[in-house]
Amino acid sequence: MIHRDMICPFCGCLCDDLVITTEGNEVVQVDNACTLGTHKLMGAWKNRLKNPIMRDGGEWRDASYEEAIEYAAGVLLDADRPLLYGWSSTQGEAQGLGVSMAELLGGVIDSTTSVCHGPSILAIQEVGHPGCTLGQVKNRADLVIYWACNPTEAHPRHMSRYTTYADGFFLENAFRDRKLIVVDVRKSETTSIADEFVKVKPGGDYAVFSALRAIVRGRADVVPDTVAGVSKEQLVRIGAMCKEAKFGALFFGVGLTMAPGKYKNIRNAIELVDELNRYTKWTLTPLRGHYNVYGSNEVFTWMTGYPYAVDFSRQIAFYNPGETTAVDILARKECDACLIVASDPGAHFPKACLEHLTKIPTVLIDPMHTVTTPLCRCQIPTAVNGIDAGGTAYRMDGVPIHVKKFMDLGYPSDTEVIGRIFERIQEVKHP
Amino acid sequence: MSDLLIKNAFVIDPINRINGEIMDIAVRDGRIVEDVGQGAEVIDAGGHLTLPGGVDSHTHICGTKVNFGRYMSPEDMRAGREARRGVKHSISGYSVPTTYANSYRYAIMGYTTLLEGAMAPLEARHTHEEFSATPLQDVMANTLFDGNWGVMEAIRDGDIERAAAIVGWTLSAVKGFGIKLTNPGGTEAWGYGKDVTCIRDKVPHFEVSPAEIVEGMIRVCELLRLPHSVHLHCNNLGKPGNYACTVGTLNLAPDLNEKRQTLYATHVQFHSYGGSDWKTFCSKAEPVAYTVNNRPQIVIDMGQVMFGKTTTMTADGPMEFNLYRLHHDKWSNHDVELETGSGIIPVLYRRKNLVNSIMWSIGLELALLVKNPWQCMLTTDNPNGAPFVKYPEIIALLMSKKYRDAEFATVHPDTGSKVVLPALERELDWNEIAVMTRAGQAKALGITGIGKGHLGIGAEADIAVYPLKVDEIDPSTEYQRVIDGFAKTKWTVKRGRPVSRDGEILVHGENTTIWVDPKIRPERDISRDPRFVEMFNHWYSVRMSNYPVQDEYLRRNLRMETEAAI
Amino acid sequence: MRIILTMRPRKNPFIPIEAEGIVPSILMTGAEITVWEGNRERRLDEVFEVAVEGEAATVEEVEVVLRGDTSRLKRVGEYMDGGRITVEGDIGMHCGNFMKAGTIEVMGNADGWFARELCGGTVICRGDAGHYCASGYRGEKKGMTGGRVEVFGNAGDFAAEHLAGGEVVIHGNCGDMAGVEMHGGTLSIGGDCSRPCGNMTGGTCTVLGCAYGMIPTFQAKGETNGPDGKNISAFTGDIANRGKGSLLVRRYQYLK
Amino acid sequence: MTFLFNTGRTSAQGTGLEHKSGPEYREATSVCRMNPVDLMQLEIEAGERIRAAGPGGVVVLRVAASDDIPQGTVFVPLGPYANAVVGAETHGTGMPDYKSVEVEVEPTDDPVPTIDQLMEAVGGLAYLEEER
Repeated sequence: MIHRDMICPFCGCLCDDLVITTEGNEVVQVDNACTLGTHKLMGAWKNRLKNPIMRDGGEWRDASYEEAIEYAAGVLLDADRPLLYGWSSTQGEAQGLGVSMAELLGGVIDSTTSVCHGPSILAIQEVGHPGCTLGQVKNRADLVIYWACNPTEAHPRHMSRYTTYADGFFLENAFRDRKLIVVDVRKSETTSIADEFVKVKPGGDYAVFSALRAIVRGRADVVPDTVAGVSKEQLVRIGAMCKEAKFGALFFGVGLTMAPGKYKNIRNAIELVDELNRYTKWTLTPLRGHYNVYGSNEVFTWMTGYPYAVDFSRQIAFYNPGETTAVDILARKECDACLIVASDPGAHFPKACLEHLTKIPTVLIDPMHTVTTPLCRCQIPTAVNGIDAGGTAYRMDGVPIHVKKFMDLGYPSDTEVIGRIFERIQEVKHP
Repeated sequence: MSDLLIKNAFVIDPINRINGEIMDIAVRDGRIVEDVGQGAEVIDAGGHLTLPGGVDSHTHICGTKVNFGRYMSPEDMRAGREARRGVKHSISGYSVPTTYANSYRYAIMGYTTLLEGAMAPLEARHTHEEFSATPLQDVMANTLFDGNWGVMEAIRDGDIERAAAIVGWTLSAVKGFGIKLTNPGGTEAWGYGKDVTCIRDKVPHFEVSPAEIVEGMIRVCELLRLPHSVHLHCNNLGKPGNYACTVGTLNLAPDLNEKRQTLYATHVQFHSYGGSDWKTFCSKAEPVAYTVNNRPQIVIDMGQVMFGKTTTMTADGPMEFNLYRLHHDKWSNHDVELETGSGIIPVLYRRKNLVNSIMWSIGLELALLVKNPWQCMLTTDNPNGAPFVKYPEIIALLMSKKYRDAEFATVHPDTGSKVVLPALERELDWNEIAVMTRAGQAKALGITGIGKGHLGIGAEADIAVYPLKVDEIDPSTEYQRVIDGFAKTKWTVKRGRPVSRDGEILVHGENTTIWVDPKIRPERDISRDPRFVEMFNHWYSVRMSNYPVQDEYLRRNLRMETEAAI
Repeated sequence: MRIILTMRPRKNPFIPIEAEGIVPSILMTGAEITVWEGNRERRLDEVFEVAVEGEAATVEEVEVVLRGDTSRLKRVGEYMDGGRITVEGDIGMHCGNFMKAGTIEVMGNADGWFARELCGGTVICRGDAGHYCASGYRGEKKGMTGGRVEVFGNAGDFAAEHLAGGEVVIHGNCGDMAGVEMHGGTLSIGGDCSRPCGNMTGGTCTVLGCAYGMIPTFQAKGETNGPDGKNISAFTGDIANRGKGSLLVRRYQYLK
Repeated sequence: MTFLFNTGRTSAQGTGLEHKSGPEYREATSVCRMNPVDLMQLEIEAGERIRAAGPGGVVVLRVAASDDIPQGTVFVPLGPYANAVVGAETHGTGMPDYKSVEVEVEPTDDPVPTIDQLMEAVGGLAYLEEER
């Protein structure tokens, strides 16, 4: 069977033009997707955990869904401070259930945002976000900046769908008329195609943004001859390019959010874009990683008021990243049970956090055997959203897209499994 | 569903010309009926003021922009926090509260139907997701067409039927309710950081003027026979001297529809400014109200400003950037490709500030100067002028000259020379308030026929009982009692079920989403038009097949099919 | 009146306890207060041994003493309006937040958000303070607006972020981004720090050690006399933000 | 020798994400890219192994040479190996120092551990599908 206009459940680009060919329960061909998306779609029907598994002392054993769900509910109900983490690679419907469950339990709910673009959100909360949908960039931008990111490797179709290689309504020859500036601490595949490559010393992004802001507002006089490895001459040239553009678009990645200063780097980037808007049109967009991490922020926000890291211990939403974020809670040993949904902290969290995960009852809801599997006491496999499950996802620019199911392998969706755990919890909390 | 009988209700129901009669209201299966049997649940209204459930014909409660207002404002969430209890979820927020907070607070004030004022079609799915999390009100979304490429091209080419085909298809596809134009043409110009200054400017590249967009869309609206008229946020919002542009725009609207207005102009307070800069800024509510009084085809809403903190949010991107340059506080902007824009900034309206004091006066002046209450609705453009929880204070201000004078004494001392408010003696009565907060709003939206805004037989049993004894209160002196009374119902009944009592939320409900589905001849189906499909798939960043909102996003919904004339 | 609260041993000593009721003016009334251990609400005496000595007519005569492992005890002294709190060991996050009057003295270390959004009174830490000492809250434009914070050890990152008024004295070193976004008040750092005062628009920050990674958009204003009488380099900025703050540093290094 | 340790996404790491128990993911995430000059100074060659010690702990990695990596820095893709070195300090932001951490690097003959070994070292229990 051929399925057209399918949605890729890999990165925040959320490409929606895939053509997927299936034969029975097998994906035989994927067209239009990048290597990352193709790999996920071609392989996802393999490598699935066959059934729930549980640990008995030093042994793994198979379990029924019934038993695993019962166990998960029990662990969460017993906890004084349960942590519900993950939520980026699942559908919005499951995320909403997760929030309601955290609220009823008096737990903390956090998404992978906190180790991805959480700092971007902290910055937006200080100064706002001059943004736009990606089609706006595609049709108008004559200057694109990629700052501390590597779309060629992490968002491979970003440039062909939305920037450098995309057609633009207002650009006669989009490829020729669009300039590209890349800023990074190292050379990468993306830097090699740039009109201008700015090599910044590690940890120097903040200083470079400050210098550009001063230059754009006509105060180049205060800027020293070099700033974090970048010559003043180059900075002045770039400042001029930015002001001359008719529509500029700044994209940035975790190279800014993870570097020293964290959210202050992003704040400075936003304030540079604000400054540029006094002269011409500029927008800024974080390159979000997981295909639906932005959805978790949206759902959390309308339900709790906060995009991530929400603590319901006292039945009132409280938010303070650095205190209510997963890495801090785990490293400080502040939770006594953990439910992980659709994410892999085993692969992405510092070691100290993993040590605590193994010491408390940890339940993992994930279709695959992942790095986190050895750390938990129970894993419940579910269907993969965009393959054998469907639901809502939000693209990196906030556009909501319905992710479609195109085959059935007999697994329950995240929404169903979490719904069943939630039902058990409601039976106890709302008898 | 069980039967309900509300006894001893002091009913004001303007649509059915009932102005203060003690009656019993019988409810069966969510509708008002002649009579119910013995087994019905009984609510004794005890002679208290009983109105049809409140209708807000212009508010911002759900969708991309509203949620971004929350997302960027953790400081706003520090106010209005309440713990989870029983069926009630925990809530947070003051000017940009969570969906549950909006829903509970509206319910406690007796509101049962809400119109989200601005939904970008591309992001409609988001609005519908939040509608599902707004449990206690029926909801609908005005759909933004101010910078729609296909529409602007069709209007430029003089092909109104094509414009209607695009609008009709879009409304059906995104499950929208009516046509919203926000700074028509200006949002497209903002794509390159520009704006239009008034209705005769040409939109860059598209070579069409705001006036042509407004006039064209009025004809589109009537061709599609939509229940609601074109809903317009005029160009030039918030700028000194903009009243001339507003009056010019209002004069564009012909009288085409006998059932309702042909043009609904929203938050007109923000568009009734005189002067040529902030120093000479003054009220021009009089010429605007004069225009409305002479043109029965116009309905406006106030967009009242109340003092305090709030968050401004609108699809009018360029206006928000101007505000940012004034306040230098945080600023968010979100342009939506081929369709519209939006912006958000937090503001603080201060009594000590002359401009803010004049704005406060203008909204009240409009409501008092427009003679026919069916032509002026009570709103704050929530949360732009103030959060909707300020409505009871606005009601009291309109009912009491004494209260207005007391408040006027606290605003900037120079305000008197810039406004006419102190000279206005009019005090609105209970019936007029009922018109401006439900009956008139339902009529303007064209939803009285589906049982909104009145309490006649067959109407939806959306009923608000306020702890107010009309015979025992003199609103012109006892304004605090009016405020308290409208702030919290004794009972709010939604679709025949009590949902709140004395400020307590009783149930976790499920709303109905009301949307419009114009029936267009198949040969005019724009989704089969090669030029349109080509334009769509080439310049949008989503495929056309992934654009329509799937039925599963509307749990409970009411489809209003219209017989389009194309 | 002396109220001595001694933390009882706990089954899980890592679960944080929120105790915004531990404020002299509340405790002096003898009101029954509760604290939250994770999602469980507990009576004060379930968590602490409570001993009361003497009486007090006004809040100024009240001293609350905290003993035992109070390193995970949060929000102590929130909205405090007078009297004194002495913490004999370490204290958890948000100690003294929104405090208006009185004195808090921590003999050990203080965790993050120490004296957050302080309005008045004196908050002292004899050991080290964590990140966001004397800072603001997420999204809020103004941080601390008044009062005095004194840390004898070091402070972490983002010290005095959004400072709008009052006085912050760190005798030791500060981490990264001290005084970032500050628009009023004074910040004095006895030792070194990195990247001080980015985006500053007002107020005065003095660094008696070395400012590493100096923000490149401050305008040099020559030498002046430091608070210790020795010469110090004066800067104004942050020019990137149209700022007019005053930054005085003994030594500085740019990230070239 | 002290190096600045940097992590990031790569497409090899990305494609491995969906099958992390497979060998491709292990290969993709246990490689440490360094400037050739630094390799010479450490007296090792590409394909050999180093021990990297950072605030979070110690891990053995396989070395690859890359001119794109500035001298004095090393690059390890995001994943369990990088995270054995990264500390859990977030500076009150929720985000650990995945970029710009200082590490001590020295040559070693020790083998690169498997991911299961890394997880068992923190108290986990490997799940071996083939045994089942």
